[in-house]
Amino acid sequence: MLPAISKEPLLDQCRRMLLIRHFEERLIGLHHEGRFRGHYHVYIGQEGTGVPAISLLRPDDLLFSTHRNHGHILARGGDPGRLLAEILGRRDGYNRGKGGSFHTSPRELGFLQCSGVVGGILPLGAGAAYAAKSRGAGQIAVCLFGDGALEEGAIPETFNLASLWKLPVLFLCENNGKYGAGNAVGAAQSSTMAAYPLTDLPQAYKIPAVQVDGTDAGVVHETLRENIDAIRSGAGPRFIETLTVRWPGSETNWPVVKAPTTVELAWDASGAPEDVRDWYRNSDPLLRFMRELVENGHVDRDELEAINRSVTEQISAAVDFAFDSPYPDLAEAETDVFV
Amino acid sequence: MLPAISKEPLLDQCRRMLLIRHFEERLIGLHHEGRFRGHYHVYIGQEGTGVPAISLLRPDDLLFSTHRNHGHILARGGDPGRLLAEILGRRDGYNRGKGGSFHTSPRELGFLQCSGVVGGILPLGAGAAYAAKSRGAGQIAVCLFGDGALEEGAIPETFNLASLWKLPVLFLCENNGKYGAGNAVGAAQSSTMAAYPLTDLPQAYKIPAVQVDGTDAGVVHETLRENIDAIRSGAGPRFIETLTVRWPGSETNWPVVKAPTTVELAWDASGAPEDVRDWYRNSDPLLRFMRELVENGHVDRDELEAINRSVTEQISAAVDFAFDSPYPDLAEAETDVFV
Amino acid sequence: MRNLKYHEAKLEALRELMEEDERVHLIGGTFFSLSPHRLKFAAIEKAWPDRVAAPPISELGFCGLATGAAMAGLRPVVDVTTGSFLFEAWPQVVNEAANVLYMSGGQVRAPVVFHMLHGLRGGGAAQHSGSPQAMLWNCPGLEIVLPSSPRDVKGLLKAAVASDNPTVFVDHSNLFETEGPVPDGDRIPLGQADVKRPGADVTLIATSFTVQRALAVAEALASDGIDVEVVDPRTLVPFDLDTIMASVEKTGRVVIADETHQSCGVAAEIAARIAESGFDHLKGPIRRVATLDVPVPYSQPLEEYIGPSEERIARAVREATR
Amino acid sequence: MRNLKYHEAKLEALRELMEEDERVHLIGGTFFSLSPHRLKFAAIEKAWPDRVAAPPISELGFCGLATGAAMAGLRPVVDVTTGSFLFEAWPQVVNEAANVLYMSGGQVRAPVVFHMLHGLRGGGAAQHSGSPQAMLWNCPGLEIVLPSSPRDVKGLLKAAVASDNPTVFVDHSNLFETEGPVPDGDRIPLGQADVKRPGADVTLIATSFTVQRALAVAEALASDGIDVEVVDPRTLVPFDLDTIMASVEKTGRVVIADETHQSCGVAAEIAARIAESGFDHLKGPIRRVATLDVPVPYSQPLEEYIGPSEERIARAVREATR
Ligand SMILES: Cc1ncc(C[n+]2csc(CCOP(=O)(O)OP(=O)(O)O)c2C)c(N)n1
Ligand SMILES: Cc1ncc(C[n+]2csc(CCOP(=O)(O)OP(=O)(O)O)c2C)c(N)n1
Ligand SMILES: [Mg+2]
Ligand SMILES: [Mg+2]
Repeated sequence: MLPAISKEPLLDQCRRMLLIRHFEERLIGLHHEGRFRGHYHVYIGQEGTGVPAISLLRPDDLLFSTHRNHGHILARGGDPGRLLAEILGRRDGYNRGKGGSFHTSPRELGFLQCSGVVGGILPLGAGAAYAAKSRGAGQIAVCLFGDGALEEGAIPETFNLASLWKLPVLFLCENNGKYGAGNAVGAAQSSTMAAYPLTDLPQAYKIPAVQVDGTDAGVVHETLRENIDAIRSGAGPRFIETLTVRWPGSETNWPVVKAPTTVELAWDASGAPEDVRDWYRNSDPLLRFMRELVENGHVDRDELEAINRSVTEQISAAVDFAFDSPYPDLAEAETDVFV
Repeated sequence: MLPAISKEPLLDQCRRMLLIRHFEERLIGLHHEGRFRGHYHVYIGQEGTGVPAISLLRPDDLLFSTHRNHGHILARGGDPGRLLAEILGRRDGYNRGKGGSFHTSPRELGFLQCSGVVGGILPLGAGAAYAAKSRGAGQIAVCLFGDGALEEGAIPETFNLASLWKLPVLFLCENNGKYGAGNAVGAAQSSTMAAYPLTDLPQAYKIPAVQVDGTDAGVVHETLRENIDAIRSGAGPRFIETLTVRWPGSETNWPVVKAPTTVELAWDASGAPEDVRDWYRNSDPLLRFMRELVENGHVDRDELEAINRSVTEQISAAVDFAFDSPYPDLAEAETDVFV
Repeated sequence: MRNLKYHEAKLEALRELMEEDERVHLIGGTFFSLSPHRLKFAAIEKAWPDRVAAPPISELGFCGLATGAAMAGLRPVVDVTTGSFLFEAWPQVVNEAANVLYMSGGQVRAPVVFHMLHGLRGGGAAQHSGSPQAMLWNCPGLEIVLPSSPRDVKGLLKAAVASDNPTVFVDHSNLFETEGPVPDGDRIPLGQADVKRPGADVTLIATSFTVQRALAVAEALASDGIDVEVVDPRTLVPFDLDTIMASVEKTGRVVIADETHQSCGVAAEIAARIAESGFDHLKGPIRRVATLDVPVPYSQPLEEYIGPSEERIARAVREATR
Repeated sequence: MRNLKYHEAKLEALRELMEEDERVHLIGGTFFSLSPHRLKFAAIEKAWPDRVAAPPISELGFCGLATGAAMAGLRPVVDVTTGSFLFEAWPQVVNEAANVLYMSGGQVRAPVVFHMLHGLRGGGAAQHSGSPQAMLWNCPGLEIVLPSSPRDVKGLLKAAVASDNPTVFVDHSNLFETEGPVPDGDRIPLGQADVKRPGADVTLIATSFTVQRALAVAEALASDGIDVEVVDPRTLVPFDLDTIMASVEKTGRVVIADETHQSCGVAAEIAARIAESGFDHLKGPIRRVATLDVPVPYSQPLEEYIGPSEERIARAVREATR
């Protein structure tokens, strides 16, 4: 279903999902062309979580993300040019080239840390919530992380602290391992986690926890709206797990685009290679969102094409911007160690 | 109730409980006399867990304990003289004086590590169980630890590993915080743990977990017998929590004996100071054990007095032995860093 | 100027910090370890119940929490009790707090203070005697503070909290009863070494509790005609090499006494810096008096043997001036 | 003697270890990082499915598990991927594994090997480029091994597993394509430095991947008439000071090139030891070429700038011989 909001914000969400998708597909292309080095992770297939979830936040809310942060930054209104510049290690990147893909973290959008250490942000997010609570202005902290993070001991420690101190923090777990390789359906979400469903773990700490379909932006939106309201009003932490099927392009360590996203693809996936067709038909939150927009009469396919075109143009401009940005001066290597 | 075993082993258990009790009471006295330095923790009030539990182990089982380890060592048949010598930092201590109270760890009794780091032994115990499993001879590993350990992230990580890999490890949690200061009855066992009952945490990881009354040696014995059998036969890890009321003498950082233990005390606690009388009447596992031995006709009070006397004599000899032991040579400071 | 005991000066600093800045929160409260002075801390808990939190035994979680709170605008002082337990929080300290300013390209600050008591304390054995400051000096992004007198503990604690950087405050319980003058004033800027005793013959650099031992050795050797200058860096990061080099240029002889283990310890780094910048001034090898490279033994004579005792310091100073 | 690539020699060592001793278990399997060679490791997993375990993302838990398994009689080799992630396991490594033999008075051994890839690897940034060996050298009780050639990686890995002590095996992915002779033979005893290139003018001590850079610099400077002796300690603990001092006595000039951060880094300790034992042989200050004291930047030119580059090493050698 679609989020229960009016047409303009719906189209805005669609636009952001497309922006994320095209950004990542382009990024993969640039990497294959050898135009940047370093490891990176893409958000494709999880747009149905990040976009509706982040749309519900206030400007003063505080965000923490992981190595899989590009989508969160763009969902929050980040500039794809500055994001890409950071991934390229350029001076105009959000972190002036010092952070790179994993750590791009625009403070002006409320991001305090994107950590490449699995689980690293959860204690930090609880701390930001501690600060928010001490100010008492309804501000909340949000931790966006993957299912794997629950395997780190920092997480149960954080659940305990957040629960005991009723901290205003949203734990948003993006479980991209549904039907993951080697896992029986209904068995462990991750082959290396005995606590399943994952919601059992926060619940053991008396943190209300819900599992939802992460390909259904409407359900994500509705669930998060309720829970964010609760957190803001002082009810303490909440844990939401959104389940998505891992995008087949990211099954190896180095992503590959097997079927470039088009508006067309939402209605006809026959052009996609057979082994990935099912994913685009049944598990892609963006294509589903576009179909629902049309089915519900908000737009027709031509209008979607127009949005899509403007997004791809925006990406092209971003790519030019990023590559035009120079590397930082060498002197930059020795600044920012201390204030 | 009493453990469902015959008279001789019952009396042996009684003897070991008395040995622990008198050892600790004497130790406290020695500390008050300024005869040794360093911090230490006593096991008084938990004898109803350690003695029956450890009686069920095989000689080749592997044990891990914490800062509160004296009782476990004596329950396993440790020599009180060598234990005390270690606490005094003497050459004849189990660890040649290098470990001290927290770390006394007799390898010959199967102890591999007593760690002063809260939670530190759980990963180690799972590892010993991993080794035991690879040998496949029914050997198990046992971790003896306090309720506070569950607050450390190492513990959930270990639960996950032990559960996924079906390791033959017994997690024996001695919760000495029942009715602890500041905790409402039925609320969190520890004021700093949101997951309660504590068994909720291992259960989230699909580890069968049971909570029992730690002042009732019979229940402890029965529960552990079943669970140890299960672990040995390959059923994977088990978690048992034994609940005891913290001995009032150890409420401060430096323990105080307010009512020295006698056989008499089991039947008449009126001689104990008023503020601690209730503990000796209702929460002392040793006094209860002695009463049940008499009630069940295994012994009369005179026989208990005789056992008690022989234990106190044993302690006196141990004290002499320990104080006669010299400090290690200074050259010892530089050995055992590497094999 | 008032004379205060070290524990009094420390308590005063904590109280003033709470009074002066409501962004200061205390997470954990064993600033006075098991000493009787811990009871005095209760008054602070009572006066500011909303700003003193008693966390679970989750050093990793609550050090990270304090760091996140700092990133979001507070000035938390978090207590991990013993230096050995900072290891529990290592990922949050060295991977998150130390890196955030740099990684973010200067966007995000984490003005958190990590407090602990380090070192040989009498029976702490291998797992309660940790001195993590040498390891931390190898991790850029953390300020490291080592007070050694009543004046320093007050002035440096206030400066550590005022600093916009993450700071590790490494205290020593053997100092608690030390008495000394404490000005009414204020912060001691981080990065200023202190000549604790002027002297002409040899530069004895010492840190933390070892400063007190160094001073005792200096007094004792004075009667033998050896005039020892005792220099206390007070902070390792930032490090005041100038004050130290001024002393080395004068004396040409250096002994460094410090309680971290010898290999890659604090004394190693100070020695390497002096040998780099002051090679031509040196009249002989730099001598290190560090904790021997063995885990800390429990037994009293062994523990005393491995530490930077007055005897070992005196021997090194005599050798250096021979 | 056969010529092998580094990754081939490493794989061969792993295979032989599995074949020769059934107490060897592998916990974790990213011995070859993200490199294509990781696929070859699959054959080992297939051959010994019961002795290769894929743990959850729980470095603290599984490093402790490996340590406990070692205490109970196995010889586990546990992989934590990146040096930065060893920090997650810090309490088990420095508080448990390092202390158990000593604390137990010699009763309990923990022959575990902790494996990781350290250092500047091209885009690893602040949280994936850790080099924990300097911090670990400050923790007595751990052996530390740093291979730099195909022969060394094979011989030292086999020796690390054979050792009865806990050993940290710190590898570098930039070495994988290095080619060199590998004898059929066996272990290289821990504690033997290796003169990787003899020379008369200056002693250039280097570790891990930096050895390869040092050799390149030595070749380049040879044409300028500077005859550089490159010495690789190969293990920090145990440390072979004799071989190094023999070189220093010959040359009188020392440069130390190493990828740990400068302060309290590996170069600091080596410098301090040489300055202590060899002061009279030194003709000038010991020069350190270490990673600058800043978190590791992502951007390529900045990352190259802060590391011990050939350019920086060459400059230091020239200065030392001037
Ligand atoms: C502490 C730590 N250990 C290991 C890694 C290596 N690593 C990077 S991503 C990843 C998987 C994380 O899974 P999940 O949290 O589900 O995130 P996803 O990549 O699926 O979004 C791992 C193990 C790491 N970055 N940090
Ligand atoms: C990692 C760590 N943090 C803090 C401490 C200090 N400490 C010693 S005992 C203890 C309480 C432990 O409680 P519990 O596990 O219930 O054991 P009990 O003493 O009640 O038997 C604490 C916090 C420690 N030893 N280790
Ligand atoms: Mg995932
Ligand atoms: Mg307890």
